[in-house]
Amino acid sequence: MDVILPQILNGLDKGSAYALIALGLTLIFGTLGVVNFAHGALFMIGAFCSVSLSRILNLSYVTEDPTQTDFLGKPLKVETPYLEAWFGPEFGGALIDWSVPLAILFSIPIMILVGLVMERGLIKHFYKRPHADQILVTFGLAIILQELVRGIYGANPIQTPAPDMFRGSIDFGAMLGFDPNVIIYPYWRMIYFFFSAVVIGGVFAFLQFTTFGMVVRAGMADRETVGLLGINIDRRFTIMFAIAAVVAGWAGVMYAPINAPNYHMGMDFLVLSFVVVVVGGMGSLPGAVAAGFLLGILESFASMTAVKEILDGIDQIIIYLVAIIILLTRPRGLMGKKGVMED
Amino acid sequence: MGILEVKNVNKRFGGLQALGDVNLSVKENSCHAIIGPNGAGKSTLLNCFVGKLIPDTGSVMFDGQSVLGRTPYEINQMGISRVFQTPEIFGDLTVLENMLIACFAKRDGAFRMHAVENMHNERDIVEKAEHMLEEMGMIDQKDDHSASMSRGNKRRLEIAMCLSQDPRLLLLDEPTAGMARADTNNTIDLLKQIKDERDITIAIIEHDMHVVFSLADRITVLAQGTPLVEDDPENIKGNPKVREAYLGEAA
Amino acid sequence: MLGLNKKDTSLLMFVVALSLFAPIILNIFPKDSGFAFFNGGYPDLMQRFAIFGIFAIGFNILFGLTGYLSFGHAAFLGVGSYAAVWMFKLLNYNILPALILSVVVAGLVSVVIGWISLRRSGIYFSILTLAFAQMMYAIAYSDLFGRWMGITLTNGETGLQIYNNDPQILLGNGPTSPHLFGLEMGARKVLSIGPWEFVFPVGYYLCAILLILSFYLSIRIFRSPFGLMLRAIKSNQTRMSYTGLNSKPYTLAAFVISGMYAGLAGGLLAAMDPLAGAERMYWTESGAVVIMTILGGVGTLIGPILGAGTIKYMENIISKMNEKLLHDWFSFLPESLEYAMVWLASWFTGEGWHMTQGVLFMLVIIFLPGGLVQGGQKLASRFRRNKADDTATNATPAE
Amino acid sequence: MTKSNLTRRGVLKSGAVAGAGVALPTIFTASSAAAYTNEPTGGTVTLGFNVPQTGPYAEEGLDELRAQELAVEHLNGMGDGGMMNTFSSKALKGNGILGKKVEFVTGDTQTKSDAARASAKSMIEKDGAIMINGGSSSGVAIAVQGLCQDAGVIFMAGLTHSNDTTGKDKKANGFRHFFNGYMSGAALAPVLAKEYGTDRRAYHLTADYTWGWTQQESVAAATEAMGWETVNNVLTPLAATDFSSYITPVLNSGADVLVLNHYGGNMVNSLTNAVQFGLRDKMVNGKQFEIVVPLYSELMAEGAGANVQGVIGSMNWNWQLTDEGTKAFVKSFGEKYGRPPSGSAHTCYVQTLLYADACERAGTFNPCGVAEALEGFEFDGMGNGPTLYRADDHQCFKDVLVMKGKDNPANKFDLLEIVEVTPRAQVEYAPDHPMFAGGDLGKCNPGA
Repeated sequence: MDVILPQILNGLDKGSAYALIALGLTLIFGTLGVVNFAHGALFMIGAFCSVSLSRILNLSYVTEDPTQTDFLGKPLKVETPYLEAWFGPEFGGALIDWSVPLAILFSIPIMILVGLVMERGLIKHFYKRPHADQILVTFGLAIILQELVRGIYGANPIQTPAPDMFRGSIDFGAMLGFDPNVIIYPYWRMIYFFFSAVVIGGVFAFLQFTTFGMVVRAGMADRETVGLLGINIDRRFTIMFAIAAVVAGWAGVMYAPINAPNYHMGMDFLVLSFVVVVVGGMGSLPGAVAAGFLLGILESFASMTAVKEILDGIDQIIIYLVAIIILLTRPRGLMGKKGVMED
Repeated sequence: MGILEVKNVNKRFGGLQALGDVNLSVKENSCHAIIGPNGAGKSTLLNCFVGKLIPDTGSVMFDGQSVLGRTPYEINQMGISRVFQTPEIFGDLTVLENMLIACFAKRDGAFRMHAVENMHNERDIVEKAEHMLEEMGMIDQKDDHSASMSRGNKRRLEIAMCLSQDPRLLLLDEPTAGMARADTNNTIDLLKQIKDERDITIAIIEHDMHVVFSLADRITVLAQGTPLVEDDPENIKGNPKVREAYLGEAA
Repeated sequence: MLGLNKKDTSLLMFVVALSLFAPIILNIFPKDSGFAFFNGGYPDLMQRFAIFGIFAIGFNILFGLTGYLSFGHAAFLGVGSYAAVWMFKLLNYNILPALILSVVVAGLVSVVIGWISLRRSGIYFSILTLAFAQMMYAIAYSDLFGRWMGITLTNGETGLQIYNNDPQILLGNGPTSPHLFGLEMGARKVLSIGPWEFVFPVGYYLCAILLILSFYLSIRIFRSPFGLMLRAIKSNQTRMSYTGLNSKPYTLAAFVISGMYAGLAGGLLAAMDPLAGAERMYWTESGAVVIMTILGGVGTLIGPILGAGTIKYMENIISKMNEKLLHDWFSFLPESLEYAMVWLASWFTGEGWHMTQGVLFMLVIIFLPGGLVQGGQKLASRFRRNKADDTATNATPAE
Repeated sequence: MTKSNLTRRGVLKSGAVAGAGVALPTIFTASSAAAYTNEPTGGTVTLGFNVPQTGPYAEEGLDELRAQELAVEHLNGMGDGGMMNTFSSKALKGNGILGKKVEFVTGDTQTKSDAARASAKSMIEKDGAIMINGGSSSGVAIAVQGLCQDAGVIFMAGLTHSNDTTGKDKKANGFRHFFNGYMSGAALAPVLAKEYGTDRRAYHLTADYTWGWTQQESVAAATEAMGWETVNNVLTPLAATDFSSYITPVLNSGADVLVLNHYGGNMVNSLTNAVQFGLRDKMVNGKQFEIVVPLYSELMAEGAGANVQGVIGSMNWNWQLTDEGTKAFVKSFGEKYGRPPSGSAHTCYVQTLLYADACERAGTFNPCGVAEALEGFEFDGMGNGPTLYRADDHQCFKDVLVMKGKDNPANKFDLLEIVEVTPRAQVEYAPDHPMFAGGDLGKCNPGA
């Protein structure tokens, strides 16, 4: 139990990232019928919203300190953030410290804008094109976005820490009566899990209980009929795209403290999130979420030493192995709809 | 003993009894129509003939052999060709190519690895295909993109593909559905001609009474998944039960 | 000629000419001129053009004809390379057994993967092939099979290479680099005409001959009854089965043929450069062949070759434009403008070559859905219209 | 491999012939007078700088490129001369190499063996590069080294830390200045014993590829010799981005030290995750839990940020050293680029100078002559103290630095501090040491 439990926690945590990305991917796919290979890039842009905000809040003026020298023996340039100068080190410092949570708000307009521009400017013209064309054009877009980020921020990962109070970890084991240090878990990862649970719940509630959501769901099921009812489904789909972009962006914003963002993190997640979506079943939102958590937990289990002793290197192939088994036993993944993307 | 013998076929979808105790016999070289109101189970029954559905109980025998459990292509190779309600053709290909595929399937069976063989060496097949197109009056369109044709011509092509395989049984699923009157009449004429000129058995599912009475030698009326009556067209016309269950409704 | 109609024969002749004269066409700029940078006529790149041309031609037989989008074709390329290098290690450097084994092994692997993956269609098929390829990549990268069996099979991320203490039972006094019965792949002739210099490498010509053969075979397949069946699968599978045709063996055959093409390409990569690395199997490489095919023109005969050439040229030439070079080129401008131009250009060159690639994908897909072939046809038809205004030309279907 | 080289006169003549329209275009030359691949005939010599410009190690590659450009500048007599002034060999005059102006071409390895070989080949075949330098990973270094051996050019490896580069996979045309896994282990073990005691239980997380394996083997052997116990060694996939599931079992295993045999993005993430899980705040077996990263680089430390604080690792070289060579290099690099050079930049810079110097001393660009000049070469003034290029395996032997993450860095270049300079004698090993066995240097290949 003391071995399994932490891995379940790990799995839930990994799974929440997969699920959030896959959820957005499925929303776009289900509503617009577009295979969006740039979705990983949206996740990456979200993470860089965190980085950018922390950079903006850290904007500094430079003073020279003659008492210290830099590596060339010149007077050391000392940077003081404007915020600390304006609001005093305490409040200014706190603002800077909280840049990641603040980035959740900061990212909303950015992600909406990115989403709208993408949908109106590009994806709209690809609704009727073959999926291979959609894949290629969005893949091209993903490369461009990624290169832009690399040009601006460089290729090195950029640490974007969580607020001070959320660093460190909680000793679950001690609370549950195990020995101390047996089951520890970082605060921020738990926050990430709860955050994604809330976002996922929010998206489902939105689709379930609002008129807007009902129209979109109906549109997902039968676009033509809903169109015939005189409802401007296109506009709603555009909004849906923006929502999906925000969901992917938020997944990235909150992920930044877990692993330092780098420009290729979107591509790292891209293939995996597609596997998740397909294992969940194309077009099924609950399927995507379930598959995300399932694969996350299985991946964590496979990395346990006891499991690796059975088959060396199983942790490297588990996701793909499971994907193959599921797709062979369940033709349309866990909850896929018949006839969607089967030709 | 008919060429197609359907015995005690039952099919349930969840709580719905789609077919109940269907017995049917289609005589060789006849035209047998299956009619009935919407939801009577006509299409379900047809799907049982071609391997798309497997009935829960009962048997479907074609020429003394069971078709149940066989795949659609195996059933086609046995000699049953099917025409769909919405014409199913190879839209990306030309009219001639559509015909060639049917002719190859007839000659070479379900699979043959003729990967480097040259089309020029397949004179027989090409001639056969062109001959059939000529017969159907479509030879001028042989190089046309088949997706760009009218619905009537698509139907004509589909029938031509089926006929080129010399099927013993031709299944027609509402062949004139969604057609303009002129196209409908053309199709009726075409089918009549086929019926008269060939040794072929036709089973037709139809809504349009005009079509049914122009073609059928024998009619089975389905209602709620069960055959109501089976008789000659003249008798069906006068049958009050049919009138009540179907014609009256339609009128 | 050769069982081809007139149009196909001229297409074949075009490819033959292109392949034979590539060393001249690609080194069109004099050696010392400023444009010499854009020359691509050096052995390695020409060989890559031909090899990836073969890879893409094979992929197009599956994707272009049947419409089944495999996202794991690089696996067969990698398997072919490993097989070839193992032949070098065990027998000797003769490439013939190596190439034969790479095609056979890739064929066998593709039978297994194809047989399983083809139980599904559409994106489910794509993800199955992707999953298989990624699994094989992981297995090769950490040599998992080797570890399970306690031997070295792929030599991990270092890549499988030939050591002096390998068995090489047939080596004797034969050449110590890949050769075809003594004809070394690394050998080359150099032709200098005035300021021009043209290199004619043996290895390239072997690849070119195989490219031509592959291309010829693909024309035959495209035009054969079998090819017609494959196109029928793409068009309408329902009609296919109700016409008495079993689409499964057709698709599987196409899958295996394209897998064998990939195996041949992989074997050739190893024959030109006796090393096999796991990166060849990574999903981006599978994606690259999809991109090559679509970029050139999916389902067209010559498109894949053009696409492969374009991508490899960009990868090898644009990535070498560094800032020093840009400064040289823009040095005629006033300094401030020079720096601005260099700044702008550096987004797209050197380490920014991915950006150029992304932009190209988008432009081609948005404006030329039929790929470069369609672009060529548009140009040609415009040219023809200009030439003879009175003859109205219909857009020829992409072929 | 043959290649013709025309004299200027020949070019002019045949140009004139072609211009005159006389139909005699074919001048096939099966072989020429060239004694070795890409023998420079004009007034210039071309070096090939093959570094990762895209992919996860791109920043490192760009830093290598900066250093290489700087080296070319210095070789051509521009700038302040950098380490040429402190180098013990005085063969270089600042007039290029052997009187020929140095030019360079660049390529992108993408940190993939295939791409790296392709770009190296294009430099050799198209641009006439006589030497290839750079790189940021062992797999790529070994692949390119093999290629250079076959093509007949010298390979001056950049950052490559696997034992295999000068062990199992050593090649006569390849030379490594950078240190290796064995040296890291040998240098770290005494410091670790001193700082953390000899009674420690170590848990290894190892990147699942050859570099990871050789480093893990080296570090485990060296620490075990000091009395440490290796509790477990878990291999992690290279593609892993989240290491949480590998880190959770660590505390439970009874280990009190975590050794991260990771590099680049893997190391940044695994260290970040380990710190996130609060490992460094824990007491296990009555001791403070510690993390060790055997191979450090400045750019990784920058990526890992505050997480490196207090973490011990080793480096080939660091800009904070105070010898004259280091000072000269840091000064000229810092003034040109506004930042201190990284360790891999240093290696690439030094390798370029060493190559040039060897050509000067050999009096030729012939790879065999250059190799001979480098083999057994003793030098100083390049920042690592007295250094030997050992003839048996083409590995440099020099002091190794043990580093520690600073607690209060003043800026982003100041994340690490030097704990100890381990003397060369302590990291030396016999050429036939079992961790390096199985290789065969072969004979130098001049191509042609």
